[in-house]
Amino acid sequence: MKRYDLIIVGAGPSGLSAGIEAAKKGLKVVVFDENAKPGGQLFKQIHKFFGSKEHKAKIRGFRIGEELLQEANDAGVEVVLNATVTGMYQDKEIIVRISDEMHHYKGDAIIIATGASENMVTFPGWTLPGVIGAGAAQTMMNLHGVKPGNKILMLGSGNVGLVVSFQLMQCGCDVVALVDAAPKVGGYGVHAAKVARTGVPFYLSHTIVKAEGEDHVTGVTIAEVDEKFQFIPGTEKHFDVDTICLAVGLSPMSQLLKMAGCVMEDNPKKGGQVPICDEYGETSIPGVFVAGDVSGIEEASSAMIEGRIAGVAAAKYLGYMDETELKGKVTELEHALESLRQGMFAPKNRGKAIEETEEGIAISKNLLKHGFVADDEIERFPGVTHKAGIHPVMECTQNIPCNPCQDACPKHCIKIGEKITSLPAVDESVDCIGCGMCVASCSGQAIFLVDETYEEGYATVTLPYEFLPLPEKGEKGTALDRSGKEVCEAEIVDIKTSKAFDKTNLLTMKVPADMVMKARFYKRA
Amino acid sequence: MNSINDRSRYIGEFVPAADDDMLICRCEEITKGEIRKAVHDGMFTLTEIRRYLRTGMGLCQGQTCAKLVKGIVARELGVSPAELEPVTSRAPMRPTEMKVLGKEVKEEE
Amino acid sequence: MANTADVIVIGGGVIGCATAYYLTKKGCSVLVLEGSDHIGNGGSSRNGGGVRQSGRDPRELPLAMYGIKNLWPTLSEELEVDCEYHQDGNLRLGKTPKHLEILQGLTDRAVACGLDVKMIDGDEVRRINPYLSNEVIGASWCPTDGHANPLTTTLGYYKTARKLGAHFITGEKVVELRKVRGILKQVVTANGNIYEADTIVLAAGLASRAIAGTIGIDIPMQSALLEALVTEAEPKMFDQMLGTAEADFYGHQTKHGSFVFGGSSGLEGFNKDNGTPICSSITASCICRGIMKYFPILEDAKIVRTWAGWMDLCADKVPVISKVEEVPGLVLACGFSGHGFGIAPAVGEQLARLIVDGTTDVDLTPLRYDRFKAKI
Amino acid sequence: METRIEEHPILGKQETGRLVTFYHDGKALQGYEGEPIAAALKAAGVMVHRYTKKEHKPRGIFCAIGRCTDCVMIVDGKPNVRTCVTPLKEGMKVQTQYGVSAEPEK
Repeated sequence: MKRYDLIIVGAGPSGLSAGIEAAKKGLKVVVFDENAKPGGQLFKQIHKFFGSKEHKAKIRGFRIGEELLQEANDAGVEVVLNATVTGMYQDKEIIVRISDEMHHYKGDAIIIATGASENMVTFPGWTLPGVIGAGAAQTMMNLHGVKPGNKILMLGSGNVGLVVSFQLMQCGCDVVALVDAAPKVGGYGVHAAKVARTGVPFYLSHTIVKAEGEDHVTGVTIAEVDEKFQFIPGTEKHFDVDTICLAVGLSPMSQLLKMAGCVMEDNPKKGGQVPICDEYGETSIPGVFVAGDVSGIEEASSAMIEGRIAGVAAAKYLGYMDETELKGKVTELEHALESLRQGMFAPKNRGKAIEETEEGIAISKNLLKHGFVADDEIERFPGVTHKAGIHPVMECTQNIPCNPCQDACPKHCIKIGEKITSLPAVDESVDCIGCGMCVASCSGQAIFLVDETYEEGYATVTLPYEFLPLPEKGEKGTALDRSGKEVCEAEIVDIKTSKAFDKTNLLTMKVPADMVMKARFYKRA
Repeated sequence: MNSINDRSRYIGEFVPAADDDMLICRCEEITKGEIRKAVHDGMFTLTEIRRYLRTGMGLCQGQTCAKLVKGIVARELGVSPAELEPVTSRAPMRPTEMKVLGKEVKEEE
Repeated sequence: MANTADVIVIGGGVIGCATAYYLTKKGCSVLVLEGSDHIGNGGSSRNGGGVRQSGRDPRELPLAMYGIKNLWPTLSEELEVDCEYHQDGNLRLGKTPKHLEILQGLTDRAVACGLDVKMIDGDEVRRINPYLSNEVIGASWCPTDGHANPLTTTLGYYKTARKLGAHFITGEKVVELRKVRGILKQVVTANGNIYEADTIVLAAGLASRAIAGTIGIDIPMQSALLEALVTEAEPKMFDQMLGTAEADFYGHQTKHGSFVFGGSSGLEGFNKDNGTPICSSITASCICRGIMKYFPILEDAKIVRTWAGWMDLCADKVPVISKVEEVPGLVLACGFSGHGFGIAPAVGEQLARLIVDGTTDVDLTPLRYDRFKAKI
Repeated sequence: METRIEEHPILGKQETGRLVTFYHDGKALQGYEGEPIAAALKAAGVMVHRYTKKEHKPRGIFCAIGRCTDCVMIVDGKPNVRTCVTPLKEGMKVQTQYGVSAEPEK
């Protein structure tokens, strides 16, 4: 039987990363993936990632996928696609379906990096065509170029629900509401804010009463729920929609590990059933490792680092490096992983009610309840300052592990500091040149350039814009505030596109001076 | 896991609920009410529920409903879902035609 | 929780559950101790569902005939679950003259016991089941055989026995039988609990050997890992139970539409495991190849699940169903050797008769525990 | 309304295969060769892939990645084909699945 040093199941961010590290140390590595394209979910992620520069921040997910794949090819990792691992047996043997044959392979080490599957919720009508998973929506629109629907209701305000809502709008769908049974937005505030400002209403403490339709979805009714998640009579709201999108969390896809006999645990903090493993990802079966979501639900950025750790650990297991080298490599990676696991959304903080930022500033209640920071809350954050002339306004209000803006400014007027989760602050002693690099670098689309003294009675707001068609210079439309409410007329005075902005266009709109701290989005007439 | 489970312990009476006709297992079309009733018939483990009702035994092998079933059974038994051992995973991970499964290849080095 | 009962049944498989049910119906208080976490976790939930008489050893054939005549037809109603019992015959298929010879031998012995079974040729086989390939040249045909759903049957016995008051405890692994004042009385579990009864039924499959050993009784049996698989639901094709002379596969189409097939790779008894009945990497493929020779039409049917189970293979391939005179109070029901499901209702009912009434309707003497003798 | 995304603000113009004809319940439709059958059906406005066995309820795309098996149809005579992961080919015959067969149950 054909034997590899290392077999990796899953060519997503963690699997590819593991393969790269192991192959660099000289292991003969193969990666199997059931999909036609590698990259796991990365190729469906068209937004810019968070994190630090060293770990692919501000790069769009699918580009990270391309980079990883290139790196894997360069390292000599064999990636086999359309290859479904159907079973894992004793002696680290796997069976892989490749076209119409079952191939048996053994690995001296195996890394399982199968990722996650979507959770679902039930409501009357949840089986109707038109009720789909958020992952299905991403697959349809970002891989296959087909709109998942025209009028869509999103259930779930975690990062997936927020990001997919935005993506749906980017491909031309109308998102009529974003609904979550929880009393507050689950995902990053900045993801919520960029959805809210386009006019999508957020219904927290609401959930779906029923999906309507005979042969497919034609409408949906939602209602408010009390603390015990029971419907409050009389609060029903109806929407005409053709699609309901469910984004209610992920569970580790750990079936292969269970099948192989790894000792498992049910760990709600990790999203479900995961193998018990050590700090290197090694399971109860020596030589079988895990990395990425299959070992606990996190972000793709963490998955890539976990993959690298498992990759070097497999190399050590097979004698390709010694304990000292392993320790050295892993310490560095763990440091990076640790930095990603900081902040308000860290795994350790799941379920905790956080009232203040690390800086001691009260969290925006409105952001949690409605998806946007209220006018009377925004001024208290360090990224929001005022001065004559053009300058950045950074509406970054939660501690998340992300710092590309700091490096983006050629004048170094943005400071985050050593701690990657700190809120960005403006160094007011440095003059902004209005280049817009910070606006385009912000994965959360939370940075604006404002010029409060643009001309008599008027100010300009420069905002990130990732929709088609692009407005034209001189065109007049409407400015929307953070809540998506129309607040004033706006005229486009400048549009910047640049390779360096990576598809994020910078629109500069002229608005009445008193609207400069309100107007945050542009709607074409 | 092998923890003592007294099957005669009192878990309350089966009380019909408004959403008992909610479909839970999409493949085998098993409802919430059927699952709740099965718990009261003595099916205290997810494995027994699966064998008794066929939840998770359809084409998708429980990839969609496993967590939902777990929640329902846990609530009915008055335990936390994490206390319930998930059902065993079985090969093949995806439905595989007999002619394909029967065609094995063992490449040489 | 009461730790005494009239009868303690060790093993919550189909034999234990059926025995508990019939005992409870007769007014006994019954305590069932199951070592694993689940009722029916051994062969009871892993077998092919055959309810056959044909192909059986004459020593256990009367039990099979008794059950099919008296118990199976009304079992679903009695247990208030759908046991999916079908009595549409059993075809034991042959592809070579050698196979036909084996089948003829089995048939002759069964006929001698009064069973309605006969040899038929290939064309007649295909009249009964038109999907079979021309490779099939003959079969034994027993029209009163059939199949049922082992999962719902086992759990149905459990459910109904429990409802009637039988006390079941799972996760309570028995490690020792103990005498009190010279008389078998106590059952000790790995958790350190002690239960007491005057009658103890040992129906723990393979585990029975070690448990019986603690009271100085040995039943010669060993484990063999068998595997089975199930397809997606298919349109209704046939109702018969199938087996082969070569024993390369057996099974049926279920009410659900899926095909449940068991089979072997030829390495059973030598396969290693990891302490759980884990499938080997080669068996399912082998079973598929075996099936396709008989049913080429099923080549596109998709396998959705495969599983394995240990059988408690007795030295002479028939079970021990017996009181133990030298240890009064001990009743054995184990060593079913991979074909216990079909006779489970009869075994349970007859054991209840034996325990409560001291007599049985079917002669169980050939299945005594002390039948094992050296060959010369 | 157009369901194909002609130009995407981030992904640009979609790469597509050759436009081919396939048949849905006998009706000729067009789709791109190699895209999942489900994508071609969705673009053509087909929502219902099958009706279930017990309750005869409609089902369509749900997970779109081959796991949930809700989108199965009869493809070239074979039932239970996961249309979301099966590439479209020219001339394919795709049929609504009723239970496990191509005919509604009486």
